[in-house]
Amino acid sequence: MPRMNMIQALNSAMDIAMQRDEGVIILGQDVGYFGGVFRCTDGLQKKYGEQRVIDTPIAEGGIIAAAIGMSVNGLRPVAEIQFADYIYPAYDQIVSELARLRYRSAGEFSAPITVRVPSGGGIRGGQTHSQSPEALFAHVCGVKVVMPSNPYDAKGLLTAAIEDDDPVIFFEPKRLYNGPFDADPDKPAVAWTAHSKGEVPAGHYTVPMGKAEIVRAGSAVTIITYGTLVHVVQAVVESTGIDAEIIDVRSIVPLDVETLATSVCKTGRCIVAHEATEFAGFGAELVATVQRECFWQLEAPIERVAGWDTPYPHAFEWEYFPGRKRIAAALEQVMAGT
Amino acid sequence: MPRMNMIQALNSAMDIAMQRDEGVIILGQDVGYFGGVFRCTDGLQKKYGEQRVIDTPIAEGGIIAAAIGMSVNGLRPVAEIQFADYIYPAYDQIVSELARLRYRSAGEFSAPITVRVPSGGGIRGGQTHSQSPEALFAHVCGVKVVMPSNPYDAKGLLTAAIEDDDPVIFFEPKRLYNGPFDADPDKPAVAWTAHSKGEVPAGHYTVPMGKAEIVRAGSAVTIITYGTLVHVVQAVVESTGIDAEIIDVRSIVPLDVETLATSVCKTGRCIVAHEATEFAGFGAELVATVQRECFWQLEAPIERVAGWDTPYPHAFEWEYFPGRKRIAAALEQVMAGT
Amino acid sequence: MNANLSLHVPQPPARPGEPADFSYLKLAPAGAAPRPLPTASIGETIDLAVSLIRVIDDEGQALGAWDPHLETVQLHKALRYMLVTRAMDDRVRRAQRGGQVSFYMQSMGEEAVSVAAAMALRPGDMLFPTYRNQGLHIARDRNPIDLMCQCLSNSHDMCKGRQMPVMYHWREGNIFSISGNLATQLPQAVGWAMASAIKREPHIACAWTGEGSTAEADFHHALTFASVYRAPVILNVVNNQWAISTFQGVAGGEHQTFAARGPGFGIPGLRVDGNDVLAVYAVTQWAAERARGGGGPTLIELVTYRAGPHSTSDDPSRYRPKDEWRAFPLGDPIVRLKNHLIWSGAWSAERHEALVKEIDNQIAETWKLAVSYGTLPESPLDPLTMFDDVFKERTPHLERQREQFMKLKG
Amino acid sequence: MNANLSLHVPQPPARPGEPADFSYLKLAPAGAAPRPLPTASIGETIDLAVSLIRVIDDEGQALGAWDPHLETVQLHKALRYMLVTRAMDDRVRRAQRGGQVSFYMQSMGEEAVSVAAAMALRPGDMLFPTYRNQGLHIARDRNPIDLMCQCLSNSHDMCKGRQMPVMYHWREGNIFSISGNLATQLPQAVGWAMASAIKREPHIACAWTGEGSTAEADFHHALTFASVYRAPVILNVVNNQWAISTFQGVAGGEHQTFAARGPGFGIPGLRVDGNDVLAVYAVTQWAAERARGGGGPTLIELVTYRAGPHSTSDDPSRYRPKDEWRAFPLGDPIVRLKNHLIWSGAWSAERHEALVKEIDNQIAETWKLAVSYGTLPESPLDPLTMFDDVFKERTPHLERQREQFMKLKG
Ligand SMILES: Cc1ncc(C[n+]2csc(CCOP(=O)(O)OP(=O)(O)O)c2C)c(N)n1
Ligand SMILES: Cc1ncc(C[n+]2csc(CCOP(=O)(O)OP(=O)(O)O)c2C)c(N)n1
Ligand SMILES: [Mg+2]
Ligand SMILES: [Mg+2]
Repeated sequence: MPRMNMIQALNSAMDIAMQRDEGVIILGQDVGYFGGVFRCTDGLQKKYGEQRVIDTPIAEGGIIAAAIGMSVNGLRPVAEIQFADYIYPAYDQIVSELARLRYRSAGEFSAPITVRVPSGGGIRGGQTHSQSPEALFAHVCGVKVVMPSNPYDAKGLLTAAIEDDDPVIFFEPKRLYNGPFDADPDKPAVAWTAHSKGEVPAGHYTVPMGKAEIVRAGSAVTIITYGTLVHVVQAVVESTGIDAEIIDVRSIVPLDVETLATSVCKTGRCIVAHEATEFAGFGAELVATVQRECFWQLEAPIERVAGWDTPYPHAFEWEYFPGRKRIAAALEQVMAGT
Repeated sequence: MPRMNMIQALNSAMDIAMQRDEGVIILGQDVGYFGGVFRCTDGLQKKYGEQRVIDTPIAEGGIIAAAIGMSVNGLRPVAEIQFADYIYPAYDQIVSELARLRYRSAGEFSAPITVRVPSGGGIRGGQTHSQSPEALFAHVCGVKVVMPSNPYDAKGLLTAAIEDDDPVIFFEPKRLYNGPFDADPDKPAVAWTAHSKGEVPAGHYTVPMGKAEIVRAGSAVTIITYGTLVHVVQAVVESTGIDAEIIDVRSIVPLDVETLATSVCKTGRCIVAHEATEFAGFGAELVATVQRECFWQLEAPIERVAGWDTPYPHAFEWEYFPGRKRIAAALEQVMAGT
Repeated sequence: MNANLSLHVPQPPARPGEPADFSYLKLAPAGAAPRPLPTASIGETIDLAVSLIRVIDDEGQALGAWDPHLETVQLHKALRYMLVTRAMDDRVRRAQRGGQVSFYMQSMGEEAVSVAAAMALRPGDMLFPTYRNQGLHIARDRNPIDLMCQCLSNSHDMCKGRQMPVMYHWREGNIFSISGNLATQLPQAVGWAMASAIKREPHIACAWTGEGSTAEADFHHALTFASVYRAPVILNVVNNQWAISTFQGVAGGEHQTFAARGPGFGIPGLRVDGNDVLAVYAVTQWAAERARGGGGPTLIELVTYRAGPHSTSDDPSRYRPKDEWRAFPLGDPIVRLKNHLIWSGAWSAERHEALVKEIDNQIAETWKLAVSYGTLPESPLDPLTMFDDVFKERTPHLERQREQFMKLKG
Repeated sequence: MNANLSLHVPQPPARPGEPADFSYLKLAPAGAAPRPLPTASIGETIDLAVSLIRVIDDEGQALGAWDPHLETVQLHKALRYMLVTRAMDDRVRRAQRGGQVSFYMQSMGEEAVSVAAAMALRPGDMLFPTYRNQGLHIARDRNPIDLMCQCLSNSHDMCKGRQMPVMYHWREGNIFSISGNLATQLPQAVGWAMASAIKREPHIACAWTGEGSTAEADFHHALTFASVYRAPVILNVVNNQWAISTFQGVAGGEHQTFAARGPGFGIPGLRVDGNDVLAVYAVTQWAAERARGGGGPTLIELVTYRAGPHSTSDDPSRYRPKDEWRAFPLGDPIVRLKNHLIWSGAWSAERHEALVKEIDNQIAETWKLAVSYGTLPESPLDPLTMFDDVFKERTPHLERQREQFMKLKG
């Protein structure tokens, strides 16, 4: 099976989608001739032409609005927002239009758009190139929200998202583009070629939205996480030797409550970890749901590990990042049941 | 003491603020000559002139941006967004600018703005005149977020917000403008004159942000709520006779964790209720925090009662609204401990 | 202190109690504006952004190069559409007082804007209306009962009770869903038109917004994208002089026309008498021909007047003279067309009266039937449907909430 | 199928491997543009939005009505400021390769845009820069070490390590904090200017944006609010032909100039040679005089060229000809001013060389000192400060997180 990094996997998903469906088009800033600032759309304009891979003006709101109009006219646009931190100018078009069109027209109109959004920190991007705003979309009824943590899921979920008849906000943890990341920035970079999830089928396949994945089975505690932290959590679990069950949420909306609840009800302990800021973050929803579903089985309070509730500071990136130390400390606390 | 409805109380707060500080100015759609579509700024332009009470173009993003610039130039703007549902075009200026200016400039610049936002449903406004998007701001570090539930708090909190050196998003549950509301739309309307919180000092006072209020002391269960639901919850508690402690959060950011935790640790049971949609709503943060603080005291899972995760449907307003039936059912469940 | 500086605040010409004054409104005589070819360069159109394209003069004569020379049967149709629109508006507006509907927004005084444009376009062209364009539906021969039932949230409501009144849509008739959020439809229309070009289809898009709403970001995005990709789209700014309580000067109309925003983007801007059916038809036809020929977008400013309150929640007597409409120099679009038809010998006061009566009766009958399907206070709709169409399929989460709802309802 | 239609996609004149081609760029000879009074009506300025205001010709002569007749000492200053800016850019850019800073954005080729404007304004005027305006700080006599230390996130970093390089601010010098989010500063500048007018103060605001960023909503809001309230503000569009990989046509520059957006709002638009210190100075002075006199806003388009990569993360050889800058008909702003000074007899090649050397040494020294305060990889800053300035006072919640952090650090 071919080996791909996440950029190649995303590129392959779009390539195949465009091949299979003439209606699939790509638009965004620098996505065309240049192939995207992260090179995710590299080569696609050359292959599919300027009518289908479109460089846009720098206007996130305009990009989403145009994509909505295009989708109403039968196309299936994949829009790229250059950085998650720059999605806010499009927020009204996403919240008031994209998410609501089907409902308000009682199903007569809909906008099957995929919005690709490179997100997350760890790349020295400072406060405007590091954000993880998934909670701000999870709360908006009418859009699906996913975040893969590896090339295999990235391709499968992106394919599913493009083929889905509902709008999908597709977060790409950019720290994982080139390799898994265990939160040690000083270690030599690891490549996806050395990781089993770097094996990516060349052809078409989907990873269904709405399904979490148990990344590691265990019985002592459940760690619910997604995105970059999946790998950090794995590293912590390996190093501590605690028999944790690790769940990669993958799909934030719809949420796979069953998998989460089954696991926590089994282990009786739970940690929720994400890179986004903590307060009113998506972790709060995970905690609220899990405590409801597994209250009688819980043997310790559920702990959250998340970004501090400050902007992402440039020089203190690694003090900010919810890294191994903080996850290990939470693990210790939850295991101690205090 | 004078009696005021919430509109008059807000008007009085702005009036006094403008009198005391020449730098306080008001801007927004229809706020000037007309006095606002809800009449909250009635008479202020006449009193303080067109240079201080400014009708603006219909551009929420422009309003907040202009207010930021004004505040950097020493003014203290109070901006009105006509409906919470229309705040999204200003989302980028709020999230990326208003909330971040102090941090990114290491305290050299700041934007002490108050953004007044009529919110919530129950006025037959349908999906674009009924939203309660407080969670979308609670997750944004750098802005304070408050929501009063009565005229006394409205005036005191608005005064505190205007005088505060940080930006404040000030949600006004518009269903409460003219009177408290117990979720029975068919009953004759009640006026604030018949309510103790309709007694509002004519002069200057503040209600500090960051403090929740125990609206009713009780020992059997804690109901944490805010906005319109404060009154609905009170009605339910009265009718069921359960000795519930009711807490009006009032200040979403900063959050008064101490008051919440003290209460729940005492009662051992908790319901969180708000009008906003449930999934990843602010209720999730309340649940997550309370379960952490009071885990060992909790005798039943914390229940959430919130808006369904759909847009606010026009014709089914009362089926949508998290009303007395739903709160009573949650109460029953939490008391039964199942 | 600098005495030269103080914040400039645009002023309306008159406030309640003062005499109406339209001297600020730059007019032009009917027939005066030249008509360049639809393939004209931007330079050849530049004057049209600040002048006023008019065809029907005060006597009802049709004059000049912009006269579209419509057949009488077309004119009769336009008159009927406008009358139906007005009668329907009046009927539903009154029903709001009675509580049968929660809210209404009429288009009185602006009927030509929608009716003439719809008639100048083809059925395959996609329309992106704002909330004051009910005439588009009427002029595409939609039965008014569909619109009434939406306002009533009854069993025939196309929105299944989910939307406030007037938020119509019509997939089959190629009319897009109206948003409560102002101006969002403009860049969407541009996107639709871009897709049409990508697919090499002959259909164009046509969108409307109020002049007040041009201040929103979406107007800018629409102009930018339309300009960059030369999208086959018509963007209409309905300048009815008011946006709720604020005068068009507060929207940026004091120092420059709204049509003039176009040339700044390399887009022709046409300022037209919005109460002149022939002129509106002609400019729409011109812009459609230009777009279909690959010439790209056109921005049209339609000068008209919002004769009624902003909505049933509004009371305009608080902010403008009561009789302003009567003083409006471009008159009433229905009267204007009626006069033109009479002038041309194809109409009479008597036939007009009869037609008005016929339509009134018809609307009254239609309303009766509509109400028989239910009204908002007694909506026959099933609230369970409220959980549908959030997504194409209900998610497990919505399924759970739906069950909870059913259990509670008992 | 319609053969006329297909999506129009703007094309740059040349791609890698092709010869540079600036034939699309509408030029005008130096001295040709008329200079209306700063109190001129919009109509009198209309041609200036599509022509090109130039003063220094190819021989270094200063020509025409826009010549600001600056004193030699001023010109020497401008030259020094530009050279300091370029030298600093070069120094920090190189440091990025060595890992001492994480990122950098140089302004090479665009120095006149910032330097001449800053010199034409008064110290009390508030500047709202974008990330390529470091020349503003330099021209307000800020010690380059302040900027260097920000890039280094060291103990002298004005941003306390919180911001990526180049996101400067300077309260004392009346220069606003730079945002990573494009164009947001434009309507903020308008608001600042509105406040100035409300307070009747003589200070004006001046903002900059790249041409690519004009597509953002904020540009529209800035124009609208500036127009409605006639705010004393200057809005500058730096058209350096590129926005990362996309050509200015993708931003809307194909069919119309960016200056032409102004007249559409009743705002004068001036298109100026952005590499001509005298021309930039002159138009800024004109606009400032207009604003201070109560005449309201001006939109200025500065035609220049981004000589370097977009940032240290960019590789322009992937999307444009390598030698494009050398073919740029408006040249290098430093060379242009140097030639003008030599032409006027106030400069020589030798003095120039000496000055360059002096500045290079000075920047090298300054850099040494800056680095002695720490570099990003060895930042001496205390991470505990990361919890400050989210709010004026730390909230209890942030206090808790800070304690958690301290405990963990041990
Ligand atoms: C984004 C947004 N902001 C504010 C409103 C509230 N609002 C509804 S209509 C209106 C006035 C619109 O005026 P105009 O565009 O001139 O249209 P008209 O009503 O005159 O047809 C306002 C402010 C809204 N619906 N959406
Ligand atoms: C809102 C937003 N969208 C996208 C970006 C990413 N981005 C940074 S600079 C840039 C190009 C800007 O081009 P232009 O405005 O022409 O300025 P220049 O770099 O040429 O000076 C882009 C797309 C951003 N910083 N902010
Ligand atoms: Mg209007
Ligand atoms: Mg540029």
